[in-house]
Amino acid sequence: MDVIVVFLIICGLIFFTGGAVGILRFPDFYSRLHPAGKLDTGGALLIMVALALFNLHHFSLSTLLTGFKIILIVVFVFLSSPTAIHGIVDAGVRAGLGPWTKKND
Amino acid sequence: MRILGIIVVILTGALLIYAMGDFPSWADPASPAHNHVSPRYIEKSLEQTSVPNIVTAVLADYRGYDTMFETTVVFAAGVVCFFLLRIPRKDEPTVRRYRHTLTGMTIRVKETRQIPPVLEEFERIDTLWAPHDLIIKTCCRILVPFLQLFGLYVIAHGHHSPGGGFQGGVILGASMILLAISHDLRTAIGRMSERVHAILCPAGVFIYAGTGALCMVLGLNFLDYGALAGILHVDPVTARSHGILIVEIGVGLAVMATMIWIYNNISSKGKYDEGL
Amino acid sequence: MDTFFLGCGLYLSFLMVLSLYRAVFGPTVLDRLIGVNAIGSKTAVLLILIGLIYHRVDMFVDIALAYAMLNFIAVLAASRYFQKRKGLFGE
Amino acid sequence: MIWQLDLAILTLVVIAAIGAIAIKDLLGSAILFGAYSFMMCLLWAIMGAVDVAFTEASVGAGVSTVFFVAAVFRTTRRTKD
Amino acid sequence: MKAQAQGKAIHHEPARESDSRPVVPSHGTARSLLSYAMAFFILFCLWVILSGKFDLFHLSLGVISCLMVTLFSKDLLFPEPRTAGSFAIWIRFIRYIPWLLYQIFMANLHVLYLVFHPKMMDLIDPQIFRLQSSLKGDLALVTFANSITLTPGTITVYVSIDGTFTVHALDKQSREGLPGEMERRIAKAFGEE
Repeated sequence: MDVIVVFLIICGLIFFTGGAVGILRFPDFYSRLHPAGKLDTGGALLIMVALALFNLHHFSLSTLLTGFKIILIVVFVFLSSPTAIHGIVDAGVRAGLGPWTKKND
Repeated sequence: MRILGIIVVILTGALLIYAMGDFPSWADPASPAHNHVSPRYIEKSLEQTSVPNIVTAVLADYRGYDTMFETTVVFAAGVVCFFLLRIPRKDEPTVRRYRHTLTGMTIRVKETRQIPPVLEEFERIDTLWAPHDLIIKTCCRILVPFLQLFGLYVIAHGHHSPGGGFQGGVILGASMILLAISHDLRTAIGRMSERVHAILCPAGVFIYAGTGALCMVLGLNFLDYGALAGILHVDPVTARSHGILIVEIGVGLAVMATMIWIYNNISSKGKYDEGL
Repeated sequence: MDTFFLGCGLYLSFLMVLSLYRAVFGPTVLDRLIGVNAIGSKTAVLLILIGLIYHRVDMFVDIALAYAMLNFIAVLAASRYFQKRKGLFGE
Repeated sequence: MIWQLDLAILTLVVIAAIGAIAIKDLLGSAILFGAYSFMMCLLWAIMGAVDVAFTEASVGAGVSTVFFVAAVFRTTRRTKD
Repeated sequence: MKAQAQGKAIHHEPARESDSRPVVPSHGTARSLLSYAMAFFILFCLWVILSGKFDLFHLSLGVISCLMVTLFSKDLLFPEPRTAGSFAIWIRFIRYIPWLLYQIFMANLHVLYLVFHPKMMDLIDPQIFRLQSSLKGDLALVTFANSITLTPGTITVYVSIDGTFTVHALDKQSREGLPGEMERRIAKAFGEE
């Protein structure tokens, strides 16, 4: 059980690392949104699931409900994160920010 | 001038860090803060009020006056925003914009004396053009009821978990603000009009103060909820717990209404027509 | 296991520094917004980790839930600003 | 009290606060103030003051940033400094 | 070309647009009651998960809160009463989720590879392109848009009313994957085949 939890958490941390490094490395605003939108969501999913599993060690009704609450956080993150990313990218387009392409490099 | 400022800041910081050495260390049982009333709260609050969360018991019962005037301060903030910003005279903008919902085209209506009739296919949009954003509208529409339920949960469970009137009220207010941001301000005002939230705000303060006054009428001190035992038909300890819940509901109403009031006034410059 | 969680928390706060770099030095305001959004998603995880270290998850999970919802509102409001006022390079 | 995590978060609080002051653009400053508020919430949570952390999370992260952005939206964005 | 597509959309649109408009007063009382009950049921499940206390006092508080929220904002949850009753959509939507999770995992690996690649600048080729989707309902369109945002190197920039998606793609490989299987699966989940 612990092995699964540790494995999932380490995977999630790798995803988070990718998100943070990607935000620093990518050339323009639009491509920075890709790691921020995807890798952070995926990392949050993996770590939350792992913590919910770890929480079930002492199995009882209250820990089960707490696990459900953690899963609920994941659901809300999955609903709100793409929407926030979409809002930011739409704002960028409306504000007139040109995307970085290979040609004008 | 800048260098002088930096020197003053560094000197003050050094003084503060020097003074920090005299602090008692963290969680020191001998420090003054842990010696006067804290042990009494920790030992007695569960048997006197039957509230597991000591912070809530202290906030709403032992220090009831404090919280009541905090609520009054929040209420005052709302009233101040209202009096500073609200423009009661209705001056209609000369240009109105409508969107045809089937095709997404926008129409400008200029300088008309009479307001065009409300049509099914047209919806009014703000003068600063905002796109018809399907994703944001749909997601926020689904999220708002859950946010409201969560706010009510936080208010109702102030006894057992962190939270209470202030936090729950802010979350409830945030749900209406989310509606105003994702759709537009007119939708949110149509759901909860200015009159409603202007009444709810003093009503929350009134519930708080009225509960205290009721206790006084029933023969005990102001805000001594044990007096409610006769009305609620429970023993005094449970009555104190219920009294705390009633007070928290009052705080929640006042904070929610104030948040919506301030947001509407700031974002529409007091005109209540177009928001952020 | 607590030590492992503590290490995870420290690592997450290190990643927050990287995101904060983008938030402080970002060329445009929207880059700052991305940085703050990334910090917000890490904060919710970190709160639950702290809860597990203190063995009181049931308390901290409420805060994390409130966080996941409210962070979203702030980001949405800031992006709404740009949809209405188009000046991006206002600095 | 976990002093390692406490120290790390405290450093972040200082960085975010200095950044929020140093930026000339008022909108960016408001956004960074939101990040500062995240860090303060974490700091309260580490100290064990759960109620204060909840208040900071709900007021600081969500609503106050929205108020700042709305105020900037209705006034001007440049500082005269 | 685009105007033509829009015109085509307009011609066969009014029939479906008029019943998927946001707030339309419903006349079928039974449908409306069913959607109220459904909203109340979902909210009460959420309350039980959140609360975790099963004594009478807290449950009655929960009933009162859920009734308040249901009366205040039921039309936000189910703008058209029809969707509340169709359990088939719920079940098919739940069956869509595991596939989506798998896709998200693969997408994350792909972006991770790009992020840590030393010659990242040569690999990526960001472009904005459009695609025409045949999905109809609002919820289906939003689900498709959010799935696009969550999966390989693509972000939805804008969705127009007639189902034209503007998508920002990170590289060539992710551009080719769309619309493809995802749209088919979503159409199946929402019963729009």
